[in-house]
Amino acid sequence: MDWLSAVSLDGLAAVDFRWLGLVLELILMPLIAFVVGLGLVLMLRKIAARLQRRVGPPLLQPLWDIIKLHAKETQTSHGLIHEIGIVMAIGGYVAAVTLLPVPGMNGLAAQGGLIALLYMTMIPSLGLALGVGQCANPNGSIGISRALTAMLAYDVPMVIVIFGVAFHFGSLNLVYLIAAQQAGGIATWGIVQMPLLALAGLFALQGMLGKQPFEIYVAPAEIATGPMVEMGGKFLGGLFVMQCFQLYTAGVLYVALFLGGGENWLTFLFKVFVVTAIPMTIAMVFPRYRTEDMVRLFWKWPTMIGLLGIAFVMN
Amino acid sequence: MTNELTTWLDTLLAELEGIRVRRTSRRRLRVDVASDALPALLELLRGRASFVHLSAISCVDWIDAGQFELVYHCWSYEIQSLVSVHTRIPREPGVYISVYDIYRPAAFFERDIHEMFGVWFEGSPDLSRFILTEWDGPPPMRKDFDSEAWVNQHFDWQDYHPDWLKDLETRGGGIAVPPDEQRFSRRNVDET
Amino acid sequence: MTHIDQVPTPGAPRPVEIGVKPGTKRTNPFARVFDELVRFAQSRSLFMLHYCTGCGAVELPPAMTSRFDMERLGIQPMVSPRQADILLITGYVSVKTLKRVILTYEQMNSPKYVIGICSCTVNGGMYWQSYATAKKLNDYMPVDIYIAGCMPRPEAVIEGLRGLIENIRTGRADAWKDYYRRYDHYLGNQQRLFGADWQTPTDVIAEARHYDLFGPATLGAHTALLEQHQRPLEALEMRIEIPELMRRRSRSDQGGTAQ
Amino acid sequence: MATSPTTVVDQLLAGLHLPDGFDAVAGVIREFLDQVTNSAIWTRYGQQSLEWLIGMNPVDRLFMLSALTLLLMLLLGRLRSAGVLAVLLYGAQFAALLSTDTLFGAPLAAAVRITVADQSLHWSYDALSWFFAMITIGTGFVTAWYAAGSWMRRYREAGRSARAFHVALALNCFGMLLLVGSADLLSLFLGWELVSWASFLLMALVGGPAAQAALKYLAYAISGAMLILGAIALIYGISGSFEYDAVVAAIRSMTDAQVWTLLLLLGGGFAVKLGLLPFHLWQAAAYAEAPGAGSVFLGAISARMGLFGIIVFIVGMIGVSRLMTLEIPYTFMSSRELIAWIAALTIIVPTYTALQQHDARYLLAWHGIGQGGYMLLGLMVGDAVGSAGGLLHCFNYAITQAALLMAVFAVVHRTGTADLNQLGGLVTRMPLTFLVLLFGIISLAGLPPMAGFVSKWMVYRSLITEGMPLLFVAAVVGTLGTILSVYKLIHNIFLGQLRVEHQEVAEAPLSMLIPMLGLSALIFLAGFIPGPALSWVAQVQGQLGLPVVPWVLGGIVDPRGGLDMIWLVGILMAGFGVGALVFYGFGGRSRRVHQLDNYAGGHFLTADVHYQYSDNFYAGLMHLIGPWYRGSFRWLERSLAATLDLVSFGAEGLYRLAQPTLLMLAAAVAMLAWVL
Amino acid sequence: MTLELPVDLLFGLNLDLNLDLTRVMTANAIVLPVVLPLLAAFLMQPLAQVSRFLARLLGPLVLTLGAWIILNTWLEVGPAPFSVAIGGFAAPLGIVFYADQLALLFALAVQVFTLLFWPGLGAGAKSEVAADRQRAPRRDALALLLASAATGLALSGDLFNIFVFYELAAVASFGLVCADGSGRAWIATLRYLFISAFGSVLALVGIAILYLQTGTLNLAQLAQVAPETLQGPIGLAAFALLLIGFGVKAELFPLNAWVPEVYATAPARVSALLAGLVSKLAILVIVRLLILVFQQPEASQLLLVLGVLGVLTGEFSAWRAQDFPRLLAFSSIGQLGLVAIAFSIDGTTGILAGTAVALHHLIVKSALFGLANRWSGGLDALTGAAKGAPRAAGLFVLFALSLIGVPPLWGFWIKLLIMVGLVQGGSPLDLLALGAILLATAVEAHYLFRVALRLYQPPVPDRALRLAPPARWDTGVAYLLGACLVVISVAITPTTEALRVLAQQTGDVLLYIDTVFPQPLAYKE
Repeated sequence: MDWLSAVSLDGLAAVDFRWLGLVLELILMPLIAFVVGLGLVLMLRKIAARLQRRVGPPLLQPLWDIIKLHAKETQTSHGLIHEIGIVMAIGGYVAAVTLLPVPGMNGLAAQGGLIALLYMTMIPSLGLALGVGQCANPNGSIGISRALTAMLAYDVPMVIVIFGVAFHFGSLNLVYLIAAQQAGGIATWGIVQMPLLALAGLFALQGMLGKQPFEIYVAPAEIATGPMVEMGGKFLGGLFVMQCFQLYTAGVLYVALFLGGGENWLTFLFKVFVVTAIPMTIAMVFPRYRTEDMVRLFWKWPTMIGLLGIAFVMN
Repeated sequence: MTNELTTWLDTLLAELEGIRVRRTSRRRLRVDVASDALPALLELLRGRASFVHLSAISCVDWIDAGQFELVYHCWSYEIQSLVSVHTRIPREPGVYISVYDIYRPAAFFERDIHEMFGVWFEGSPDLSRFILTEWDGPPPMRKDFDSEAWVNQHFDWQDYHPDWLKDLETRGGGIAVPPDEQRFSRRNVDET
Repeated sequence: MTHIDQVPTPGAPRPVEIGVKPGTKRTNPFARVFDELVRFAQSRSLFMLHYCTGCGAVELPPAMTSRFDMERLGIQPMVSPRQADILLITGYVSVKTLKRVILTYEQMNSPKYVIGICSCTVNGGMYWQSYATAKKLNDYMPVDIYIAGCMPRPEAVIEGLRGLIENIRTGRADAWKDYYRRYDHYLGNQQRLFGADWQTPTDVIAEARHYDLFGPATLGAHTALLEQHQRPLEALEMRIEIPELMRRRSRSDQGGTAQ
Repeated sequence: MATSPTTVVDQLLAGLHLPDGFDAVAGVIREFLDQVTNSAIWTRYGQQSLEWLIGMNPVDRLFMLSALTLLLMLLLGRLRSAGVLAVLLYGAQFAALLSTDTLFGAPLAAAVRITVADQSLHWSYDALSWFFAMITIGTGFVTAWYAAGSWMRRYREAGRSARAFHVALALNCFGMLLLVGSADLLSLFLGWELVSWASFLLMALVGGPAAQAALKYLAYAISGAMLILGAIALIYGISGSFEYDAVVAAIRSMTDAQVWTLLLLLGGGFAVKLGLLPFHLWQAAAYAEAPGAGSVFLGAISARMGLFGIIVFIVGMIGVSRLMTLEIPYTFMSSRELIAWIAALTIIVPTYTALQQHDARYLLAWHGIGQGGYMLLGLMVGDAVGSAGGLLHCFNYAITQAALLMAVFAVVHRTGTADLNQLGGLVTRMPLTFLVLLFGIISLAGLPPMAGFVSKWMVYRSLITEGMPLLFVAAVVGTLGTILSVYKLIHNIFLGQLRVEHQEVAEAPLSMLIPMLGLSALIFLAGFIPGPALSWVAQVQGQLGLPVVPWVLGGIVDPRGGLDMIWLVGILMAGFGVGALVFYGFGGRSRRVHQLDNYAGGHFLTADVHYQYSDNFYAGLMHLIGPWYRGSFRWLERSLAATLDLVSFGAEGLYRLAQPTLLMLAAAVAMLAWVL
Repeated sequence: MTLELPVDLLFGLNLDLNLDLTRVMTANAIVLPVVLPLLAAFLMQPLAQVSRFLARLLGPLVLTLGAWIILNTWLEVGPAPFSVAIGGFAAPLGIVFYADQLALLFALAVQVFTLLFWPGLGAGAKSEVAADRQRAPRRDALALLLASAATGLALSGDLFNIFVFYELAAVASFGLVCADGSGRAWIATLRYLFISAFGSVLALVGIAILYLQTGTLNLAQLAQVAPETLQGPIGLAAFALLLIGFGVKAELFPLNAWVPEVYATAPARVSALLAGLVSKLAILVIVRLLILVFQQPEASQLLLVLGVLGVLTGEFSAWRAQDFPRLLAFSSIGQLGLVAIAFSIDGTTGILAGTAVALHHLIVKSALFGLANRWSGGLDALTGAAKGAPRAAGLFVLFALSLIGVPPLWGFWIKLLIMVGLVQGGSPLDLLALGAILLATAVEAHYLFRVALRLYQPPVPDRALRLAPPARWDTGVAYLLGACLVVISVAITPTTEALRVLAQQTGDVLLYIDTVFPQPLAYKE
């Protein structure tokens, strides 16, 4: 990938090449995100299997699932908004991913900072919510109301973390953040300078992944997988694609904020996989929280830790 | 159950004539009574003898005697003992009085017996179709109902002729009793 | 007396028709490669909805968990019929449950496969005499794999699933089309049990017409009987209908005609 | 023929600073006007009146037109076509406002001047007043259009007088134009009273619950006005004159204690109208119960007059820097933090009350209060981006609230109810209204493609860069509450199962649809290209003396984190394109199914059981925060009313005294004692 | 400009009514509006025996005559004040009438308003019940008596003379209040009698102290002597007693216990007269004393305190009032409290504000009482009254808006003047008064518009409960006064200017003294 960064950024000074580079980046970033996302989903299911002393799915299982779902012959849709909902879910993340800088490619990080990224990740959940709404199934509606409550819960620590990091590095622009962290090697990493915020960030990451302890909105037995109750074929396929993007975004965001982003691809991917592995293992050993307990947990401990972290950052 | 209580129950029942009391165990009592005296006995048991819980009504189809036997199992929490009151009603009209006014749960038991045996309980609140929502055949638990015939008439069977059986037969083997003879009941299907 | 008809000969891969309009020949060379890939993906990834109607369901947890681990084969348990490919009927199917099983089957997206576990689904099992249970499952819906045994052990279940995967890979597991092609036969059997006014919310005939799965035997006497009772359930299509506009246009029309 | 309609049109188009793409449209208008000028009537007296109209001072022309609208509505209100006339008149007012050109040009004083007992009232328009006047007349125009067609026919059939409605609307507009253009304390108070009485009239039109809500509003509004009058009197005491420049000089020379009293009085008075926390209880019922189009107008702009007052006095004259120096004893909070915290709490409490409402109108009205908090919070942060965010949010939120309320009242117009538990599944029957509500809720929640995102982003960014963590978290919690309640709004009305009785519901009538669609287009445009709106805000900041925001066509350029909406919305649309490609391209053919063909655990769904989840929508969340709703403000209000009753009981007791002469004797003795 | 008036002219008035007015010296004619109604009142009873029609006509005729005379003198004499020594006796001994702009204005107001709210006219006249026919002449006589006493109060320059007219007015109002003879009216009048009598006693003691201190009762002389003698506590005590004496009629705080009962039970027209006219004149007297005799600041502070208490108790008890007249009664107590506060502001702004509030209250409150003529009774009976009488309801809203002080109307400018005056005063008491006024206005706005909204609600279903719309005459009068209010609001600048001139003139003590005692006793052109 290094040839790409050479070509696009500093190699050829001509203005149109920079545009061409940017367009190239905007195409490549979602693809990379999808591939890395598949890897993360595979890792999630492998970790789950290993913890249950099972063999676990074969290597390309997530890809097969997606292809099989898209290749379904009869598929039921509940209306135009149901379809647009899935399109918004996938499209929203495709757009959000371009705001996340990866080694060699900065994408649109300069045009929209951290807050824009936070809001761009909310668009898919709103799109999904609209799609599920038109499925006209109360299980779906209950699932969505819990999913939005979960978002309300984990967004408070997430926002505190964003505030802390932005205030510490003095800018909302992710490219600037990463550059600042890479300047002094390990010592200037976010996690080293703001340990408490990193811890709160981990809680928020757990919430963002929407996995076990905070997965009340996909409770299979109680509300028949909540939002996914009426999703079949390409609809469910779209949601699997969204899940890949979701894992990728969460992982890369945490890495960008606290682990200094990727100097080169190898360390970057290693960091992303390690960072997402932690919440996945926690997820597989925890039962599911009720909605109000989840909100109470998120608004008590991670928020306290986050605010304490900010107190240290501020003075 | 303390001894003086059992004796007290026995003396109480002894006063009634026309009933036969047989103590099957320390906490089990069987009473046979005429069909018309049964509600009075139940009233007595429930009111005076603390048998407040009617746990079940079961029905036995004595087809040869042309009778249904209804058994009312009453349980008492105080003296921790069960009294099962047996009575016989003629099979033909198959009609009997409901005890719904004495024991509320009787409604469901009677509705079940009506569906399964076809016994009509006079005064029972609701005797409509109960568990077998699709069933429109005769009451299935009666002995004169040939379940197998009905099954053969309404269902088909897998035609067991797997290919490993075919090549066995080509080699002169095969099974002793061919499948269609195994079902003794298929015979009358082919005849009708 | 029906037979498990035309037992498909193993090993002969048959092209998968991907909802292609009849008459359009698949010319581009990648078609075969694409079909191969799709069939491989379909065989490697199966979502299983096990409808535990009877006692056979107790065998499935061990098949899913650590000892036999179904996920090796790419099979995941799913909750709602929309998401599932395989419908596992485990145990005796009483007449009342059969109604719900048929509803669930029709709600599944095809290609869908039915696996009847336990001998009760094969030929009535130990309840063969009972007036209340359905004897032969494939009278009411096309069944791909039967796994006999009065509760087959997990190895047998896994073996059955492997058989299904093999069938899918070679393209022989298209029994689901049979439901559309011979819908009248299945509907007849269902009406025989549930009476003439039996209907499910899914409009199978319209679905067959939509996906060009119309066979010769789809319509018949029983579907005619269904037409009398069926209140058609077309989707609520989005419509922009402004009465004020309509009235004015109709008034302008009348105006036009009046001159 | 120096001045002819065509020259007027050219002047207007120039005034609009429209990109050159609009020449074709201008050409069409020009030849239409040429035909008019050579017609017979025009030559006789059309020409002189035109010259007189052109020659007038632009601000006078604006007032004259607004008064003319009021007069015409008073006279012709009952006519069938009064609605259309109103729309044209508001359009004319908008044109007159554009011709004043005080946004980019210098402030312009109106010629009309009233002097009473050597106190004089005069008006002048500058960038700030132009900004608020533009929103007011815009909302008036849109509301008049919305109320012109079949909504008014339904309103008349319900036996209510259309004339009263039009008069109330025109009076509101006229009052706001006066208030916004005031140049001294007296004209400010004149405008303020006129606005609060006009909105009382608009609220009390429909009688019944609306009248009770209006009466409650009146109690709040009058006490607010009295606070302002007291403040004006105090200022006059110190400055000796009502003119603004004298007032500014006086404020500068005031001691801290005097500034505190001034802050409390003026802040309290304006906070009542804006609906800040302790005085917010009247706004929800008053704005929700007003007649449909009236509620649209009130919700969009009426509460912002309070904000205008706060901007003029607290931000303009006293200045945020002076606020920082005013310390609250025994706490390390300055008055600026106090106001910021009131704004933050005003964001959270009403938003989470809106979450519990089961009437769509009340839900939106409660949001009206919440969003007011954002504007004040942005202004209180005081840096370039923050104050720009606050001001821009005033514009963004006006168009969003108008679109949302119009959509909700379109649903009420068709289904007859706004109760969220009686609706559902209307997307298939009213898709355009759904689209409008969708654009509105995305903007209200502040999600990217729409206008609301830009201004909320600016407020957040300034909170971060100025280092106010707790306020930032409070604002975000408010936004999340908004997202939850807006989803409940759109889900309960448009998604889910369609009820049997709503099968034949039709789309909203055309006269209501056009303004709704126009507004949603404006919402998207203001989100996609925030440049023009930011330029207006920059002008206002310049005139107020605040640091000016570095705006660019797409958003804001700033090393510490800029925003370029054109790129963001572009990539979002590209993303949707990719999503559609993946979804429709790779996925197979799907078939639409009926809503009863749904998974219900094997149960056969029938139409008589309404298979929908809308009541107690966030049950999980409510288990936790349910007990936190203790209604403490309602208790405060009730206790205030009780003390008033007690005092009046005591006072009346004096008059029922048996021995009045005894009281007189006591009074005489007291006076004599005091005197000797 | 005094002139020796032949004594016989005063007492030997020849009965031929076709008196050629141009012959009578204009200045002396000012006495006629006081004397003529007095005379007509006594003639009323015998004339009633002769012909009832003439008797009913006599009252209005005399009043129009009086009004015309005052107007004529005002135009003839012009702005300068003049004094008339009755019967030729020179100032310190004889009775002196002092007529400056303020006095003439109020005298004219008395004539006009008594004419407008003549008990006999309009609704009253139609009900030709026998008992009523028999009582009408007595009622008309009392009304005339009240008119003459009120005019006398406005004009007289002698303290004792003021006290006499004050008692005359009190007696007349007792008679008028219990005119319709209902039981509750009797009790109210009795209560009013006790308070008024006690007040008069205190006033007499006050006058006695004054007389002992200064030896004279003529206001001008008192004004000359006051700075030396009445500065100490004794002077203040006298003022306090006088304040209580005249405060009864002026509805000041501790003394107005009679107001709600009387206005609720008396016929609405009578209460209009009492609330509108007589209370203003009583205040006028107190203000004259305040300006001329008691210049100490403590005096005006005393008035201010009473005013503040009056405003607060009036408005707050109006909040709970259950029926319309009682509500208006409490509201007028509040307004008069406001007048007292206004007059307590020193300097011409005080007088300007005071007169403006007094005039405004006169116009608005009497019109409202006019409406209350038919709309009396419980507030809930008023529901939906607007349906029956849309014009009356519209006028009510107009008057309510002006009372509250909504900008374009006259009420706002007055309140502004008071605000400005109080703030210039600057003492903590003034700021307290400012706060009280603001609070009271808020409460007043609420209860007035609670009634307004009740008017516009859908009417009570059964017709029996509904109130008859106000009589055409009352609505006509209300229209007139409403138009007058609107005219003043529109032409606010000239009105305020005129009132300012009037206030300067009243405030000028020296001008008062040298008008009453012209240096050379010659006729001054």
